[in-house]
Amino acid sequence: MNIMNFIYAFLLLVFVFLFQTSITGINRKVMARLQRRRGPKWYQQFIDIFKAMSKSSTTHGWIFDFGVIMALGGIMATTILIPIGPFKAFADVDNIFIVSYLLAVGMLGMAMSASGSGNPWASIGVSRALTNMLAYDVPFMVLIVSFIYAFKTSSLSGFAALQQGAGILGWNFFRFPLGGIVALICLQGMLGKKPFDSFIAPAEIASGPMVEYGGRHLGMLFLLHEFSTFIEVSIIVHIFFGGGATPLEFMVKYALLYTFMNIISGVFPRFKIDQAVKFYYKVPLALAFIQGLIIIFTGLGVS
Amino acid sequence: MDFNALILFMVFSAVLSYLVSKSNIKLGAYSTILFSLISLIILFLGRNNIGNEFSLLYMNFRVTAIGWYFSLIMILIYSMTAFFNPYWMEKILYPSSYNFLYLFSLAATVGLFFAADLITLFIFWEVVVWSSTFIVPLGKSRKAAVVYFTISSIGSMATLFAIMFVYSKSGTFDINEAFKFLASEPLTATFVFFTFITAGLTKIGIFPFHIWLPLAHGNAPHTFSPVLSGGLVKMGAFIAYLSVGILPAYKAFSTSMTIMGIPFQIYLLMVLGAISIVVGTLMAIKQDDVKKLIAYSSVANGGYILIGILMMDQVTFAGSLMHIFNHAIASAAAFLTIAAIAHRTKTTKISELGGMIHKMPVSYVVYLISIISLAGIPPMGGFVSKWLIVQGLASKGLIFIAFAAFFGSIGSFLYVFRPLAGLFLGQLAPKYENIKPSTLVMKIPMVILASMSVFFGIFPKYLLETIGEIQTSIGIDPIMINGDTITTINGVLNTNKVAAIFGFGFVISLMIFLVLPKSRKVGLMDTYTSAEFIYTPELYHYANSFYAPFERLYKNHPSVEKFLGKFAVKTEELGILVNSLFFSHKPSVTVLWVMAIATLIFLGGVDI
Amino acid sequence: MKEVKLFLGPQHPGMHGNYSVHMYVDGDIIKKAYPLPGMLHRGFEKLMERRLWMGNIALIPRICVVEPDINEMVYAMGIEKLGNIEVPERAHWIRMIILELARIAIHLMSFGGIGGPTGLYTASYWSIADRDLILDIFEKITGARVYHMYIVAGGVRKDLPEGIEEEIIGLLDYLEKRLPEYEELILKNPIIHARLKDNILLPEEVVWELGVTGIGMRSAVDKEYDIRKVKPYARYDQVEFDVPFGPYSDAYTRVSYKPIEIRQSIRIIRQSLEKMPKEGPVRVKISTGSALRWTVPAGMVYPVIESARGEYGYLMVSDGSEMPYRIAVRGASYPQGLLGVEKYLPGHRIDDASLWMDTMGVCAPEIDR
Amino acid sequence: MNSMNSIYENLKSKFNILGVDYPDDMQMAIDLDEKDIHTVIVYLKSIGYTQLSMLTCVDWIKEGVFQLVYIVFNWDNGIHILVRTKLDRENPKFRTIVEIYPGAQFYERDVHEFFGVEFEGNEISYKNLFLELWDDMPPMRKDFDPQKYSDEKYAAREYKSKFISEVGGEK
Amino acid sequence: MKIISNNSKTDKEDMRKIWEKIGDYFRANSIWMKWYCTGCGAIELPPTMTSRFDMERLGMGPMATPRQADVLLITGYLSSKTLRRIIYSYEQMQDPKYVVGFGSCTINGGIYYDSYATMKQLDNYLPVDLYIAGCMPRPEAVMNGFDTLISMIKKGEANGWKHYKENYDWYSRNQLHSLGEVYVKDEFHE
Repeated sequence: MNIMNFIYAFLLLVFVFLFQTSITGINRKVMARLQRRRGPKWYQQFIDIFKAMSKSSTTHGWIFDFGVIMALGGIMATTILIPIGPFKAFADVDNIFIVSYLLAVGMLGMAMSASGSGNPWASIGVSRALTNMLAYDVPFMVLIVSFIYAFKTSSLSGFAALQQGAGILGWNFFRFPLGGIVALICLQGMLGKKPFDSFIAPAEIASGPMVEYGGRHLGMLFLLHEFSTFIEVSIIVHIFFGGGATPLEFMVKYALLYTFMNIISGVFPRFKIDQAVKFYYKVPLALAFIQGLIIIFTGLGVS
Repeated sequence: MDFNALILFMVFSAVLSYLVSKSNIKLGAYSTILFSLISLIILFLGRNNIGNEFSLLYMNFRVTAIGWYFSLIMILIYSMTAFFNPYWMEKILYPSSYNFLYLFSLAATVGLFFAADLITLFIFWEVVVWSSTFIVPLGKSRKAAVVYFTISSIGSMATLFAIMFVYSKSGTFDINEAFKFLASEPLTATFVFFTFITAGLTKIGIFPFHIWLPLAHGNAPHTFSPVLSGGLVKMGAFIAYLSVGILPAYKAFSTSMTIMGIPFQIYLLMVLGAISIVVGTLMAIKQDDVKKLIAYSSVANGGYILIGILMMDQVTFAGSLMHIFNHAIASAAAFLTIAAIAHRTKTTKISELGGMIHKMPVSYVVYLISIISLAGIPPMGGFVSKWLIVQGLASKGLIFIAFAAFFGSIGSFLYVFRPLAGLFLGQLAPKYENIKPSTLVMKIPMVILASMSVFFGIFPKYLLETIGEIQTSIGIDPIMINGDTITTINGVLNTNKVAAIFGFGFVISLMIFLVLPKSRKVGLMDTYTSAEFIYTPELYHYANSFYAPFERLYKNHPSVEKFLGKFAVKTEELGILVNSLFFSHKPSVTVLWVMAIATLIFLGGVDI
Repeated sequence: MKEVKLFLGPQHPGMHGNYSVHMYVDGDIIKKAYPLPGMLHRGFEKLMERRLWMGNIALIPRICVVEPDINEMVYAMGIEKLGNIEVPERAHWIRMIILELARIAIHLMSFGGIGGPTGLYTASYWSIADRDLILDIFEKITGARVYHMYIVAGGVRKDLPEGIEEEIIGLLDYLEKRLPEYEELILKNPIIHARLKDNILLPEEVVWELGVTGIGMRSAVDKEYDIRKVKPYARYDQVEFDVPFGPYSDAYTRVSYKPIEIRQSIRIIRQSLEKMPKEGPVRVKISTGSALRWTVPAGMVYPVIESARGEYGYLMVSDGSEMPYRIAVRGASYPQGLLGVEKYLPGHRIDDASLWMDTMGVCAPEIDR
Repeated sequence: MNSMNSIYENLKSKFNILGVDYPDDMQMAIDLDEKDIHTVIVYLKSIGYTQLSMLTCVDWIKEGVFQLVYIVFNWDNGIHILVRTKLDRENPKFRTIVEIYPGAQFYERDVHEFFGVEFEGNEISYKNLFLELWDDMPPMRKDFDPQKYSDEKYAAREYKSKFISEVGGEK
Repeated sequence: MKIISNNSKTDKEDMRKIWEKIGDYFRANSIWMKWYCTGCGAIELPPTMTSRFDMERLGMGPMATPRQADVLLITGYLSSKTLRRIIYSYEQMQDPKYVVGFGSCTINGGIYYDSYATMKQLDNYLPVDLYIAGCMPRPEAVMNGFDTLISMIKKGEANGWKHYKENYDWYSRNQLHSLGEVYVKDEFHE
């Protein structure tokens, strides 16, 4: 750990911002085509973020500000942990548990700031977001535990390295199809895309936690959203789609997976939050247990 | 200094504090702070005593590394909580007895951890149970004390039975010697194992013995709840350690059926631990009273601790021991902040409060840090211990236990956030507009505990090295720690690096925030109201039934409390029946009895 | 601090239109609800008394924004009844075509509009774009997209333009092709099932208690209670069509009736295009009074037609002068929008509040007037 | 028309009907004394007129009366009956029909707000619903002048005299 | 009586600092409108937003709350009850914010010139940057209006929010005259 690491980390953040925001912009275009319209410019997302940042804003006390800073800080820190193909800013920190728990800092910060605004819609949104987290994280983690048991590693780059060299069929997604399905369903929940986006449902709770944000706070939350999307999709790409031997390979896989998830979300309405919990604890959890037991007792697909 | 003197000092300080309190209540309360702090210093400096044996009256003591570790946690919690005592003296019915029992139970716990024979262990155990039983009803409810005592006695009796049974077989009370014979007798070992550990299970609050925790923690005086949750519960962990570490459980059960390499007897208890995590989490999520909420969270965390201790391996055991420490300080800090708030607002109900952050910012920060630690989020101490436990479970492939661990871990975000949103954040009710922040004396322990949470999250080596020594002393591989890098089979964790990265991210984020245009401060009620007008902050504060949709999913769950409630009613009825049959003054009942006995004699043809 | 007061509207994405509901919420269950209408109140009934019978034609479509044509129809019917005016045969059929096209438009909008409260935005995007094709037809016939002022007392303003029949038929063919796609997207979607089925019930007693009409009523009472069937106006007695009805009214049935009604409307339009006289007058001049300041004989009448949300009528009173003496509007969603919200929204979850307003068919402007 | 005649005969045999009118094929309007309203409406509801389509009021300022119009509807035969009665304009008071048709609650509130007719027994109708901070007489009364009210309260745009020529010329 | 002219070009154009120009570029190309259908003109917004006219091409989209929104669309007639709520939520919006009046009703009261419940002139109460004429304006007109708004913002001419701040007394006097009370107690009807 020296100064170069931090410089790399900073460059990584800049790169991720540019990359992910472009992908989001392109996906807005894809979504528009699905809805039979032209859609915005591909760089619209950049304009939106910078516009929000250029406006004035209001604050509801120090926790409202601090929460946003903590959220963005936590998410940026988590982004630094993620390897892009073979490139890592820091060695030995891409442990899946560190990533997923550090991600929670961001969530908590945002939740705190949202509740700190004193708006009940925001609190309802936060309560839904946390419930949603309880729903999607548990099946995913059960799956991850069985993977760690099988592969004796818990780092993202470790998982990716084990899948490389065997072609597409070497990817965990194809070696463990049940697990792959669980992972994609959970990814949809992590990304907060439909049908699991009840925590920002505009028609129900007026965009939930975002209710009171404007100006720089909103801009930072948009940044946060880009980074957290990057983290979540990257986790799945590393664990299930073989990461990338080169950064380019990783980026291509990433873009395809994200676009795929986005298209899925275009044709679904949203679950109510308790329906989402029920769904996750019925289908993906059961599948995750089945996959886990298969891995642990039969070792099918491991070697 | 010799620990012989330490125990004597602690007992005498209890008496002294009683006498001081008799003359001046406030002074007596301050004396508890002084005495417990002195004990803490003596214990901390007397680390070189480890390995010493000594006896006092007829009781034998042995200073072990693990005993020292547990004692340190216990005295730390007691001394920190003692800072709150002066503010509760007028609210407690018998303040001088409270001060006496407070220090006396502390002395007894230290004695318990250093006990060299089973009788000493049991005596001190009973002393703690009795003294704490007398403290609990000084709060709100006598029922709580009854339930607490009943459950504790179930545990004590089972343990006493185990002790006597072991003595009858081996002929010695010495902890290290008494259990040795069990290694070759798996069946007896199973029996002893289950009876002996019962006391531990009741004390940690493992399902189905968890019902006393919310009652006792929720109703005990606000100053004693931190001790109950942070301190006394950990005695159970010590018993659990004795049951697997000293009682050669793994050796004895080596021939029995195993599940993923764990003997089924131990696995069974781990499942109980897992159930405690799930039940504790679910129940904590729906509590409206913050103290009960933290009490249920203690149930859940007790599950983690039990699972880790039962594993008796390199990683999980270390994680569990560390979690005992982290949970103790975090839970105590959380309870202390609640006590500080209750001191001003006279309530601990989330739905009656709100917006406290604007009045008590220090309490808020302390609470925030402690719940982040409880939830296991970096860079706090709780993260390291949970990481170790989860890594250990993953390396063994125990997915069902791991499921519970993750459920509890993510569920804890839910329940720790509930007081945060409902009590500290949100709208400030006009009736709390004029309350004052907590006093300086109250802030001292809260800040100390919170900074310890942060410190051991970033530099866990100071704790893990001690834990490594404990592991070496009981004959398992010590946790691998090099600098601040913790290495397990499946991964490495460098907390320094994580903290540095977190700090780096935070700084960048802060810089972005500062560069952007300034914000304008507006009031809390100047908020989005769908463009309608509202002027009542109480009506615009979402705190009641915070997780209503989720709570509804398990509203009709089967409950141990309900079952036991029914059981209690039946027992009472039986008691009335027995009473009327045996202790009646009516002649007819007596005649009935005489006839019944006579009939039995005739039928049986027994010679009397 | 047991209950929280939340506002659904007026500035809330879940509320269509400028309307507000004050909700007292415990957890996520609505305990009490009070409607707050009047944000769109313009005093129509007063304004109509101050305009000429002729001038009111410009005013009345604006009473209900989403479905303006029914207003013109009711107003025209009222004058025709008071003045005993015989409408030319062709005008009757043209009116039916216009009314049914408007019905398709609003049903399309609200059928796709279910995407708003549930989050299926693709449906809304599609359906509103398809609705625009109908507005194009309207524009060709009447010259305006939304407020047509086409159906006037004594007939319709002018005849259909050349070649519009083919365009209408082309549009109907296109819609028939699109409808299965919508059904695939909306009605067969498992998550729509999860959210709408057995939710937001409307039992028969409630229908009678509130006076709910339209789809809500028909889906609950299991009878063909449609004004077009019960007391046919225009030439509805000469076309064949079915009205969906059933005994169990939940949100899903009410939504699923909309494509059925669209199909029936398409059927009516096709028959109308076939059966209508190919030429002939479309308007009779009103002879009472002077040219633009014509008068209507004194009397009181309640003309009523079936709108997309149910019985829609005016109580029209004339004292024989050149201005109406009193016109009172019965908005079709008046019962469910006010008393329904107050009595039957409580007990639902805040997740469903927006859906409630949507599937019950609450339309703010016709309540506020 | 025959069916309506028979309904009229039926009603006439039971109640004191002051007048009758047939504005449309399937419509009948009957005038009643105000004390008969409730019994007639109850009777009509019992014979199938289960829906209250509307309740409204007409201000006959020259006669000095308010005319209440209850419109009930029978879905099975498609007949609307307009039940009408007249109240004194100076002191307009009437009894509620909420017990008979619960749906009348907001119609009565509406009539109270716009005409000032009070309905005893329907307490909620005394609160304003549509108008906020209303400070004049009930606006639907004939002697209320909205133009005057509007001019006083809401300033109108003042156009420059040469406005028309400028529209084309600007830009 | 003041009307904010759309063409009041001043020397400020040249004095705008470079970052204000950059900021105006971003603001012009990403205008979020507040999701508030105040009147009947709102019926032409769905077609404008959705597939046929696709407002998102211009970077515009609906936003749920006033804090997030940039532009307030007054879509048609304005009853006094709505006006109170509009003023309240306009003041919650973040600077720079723009107001667009739709239809003749906002310009001079339109067809409701003699109604006892509706306003006649919106710019007495709020600073209007742009009017779109018509009853109601067609989607094409709306899009064209937005295009004008965008170029106005780019040139730094849409300064209604500054005008509102500077002449707050004048606006609030008008508001009070017409409304009596802007912030009503809401319990009156329950």
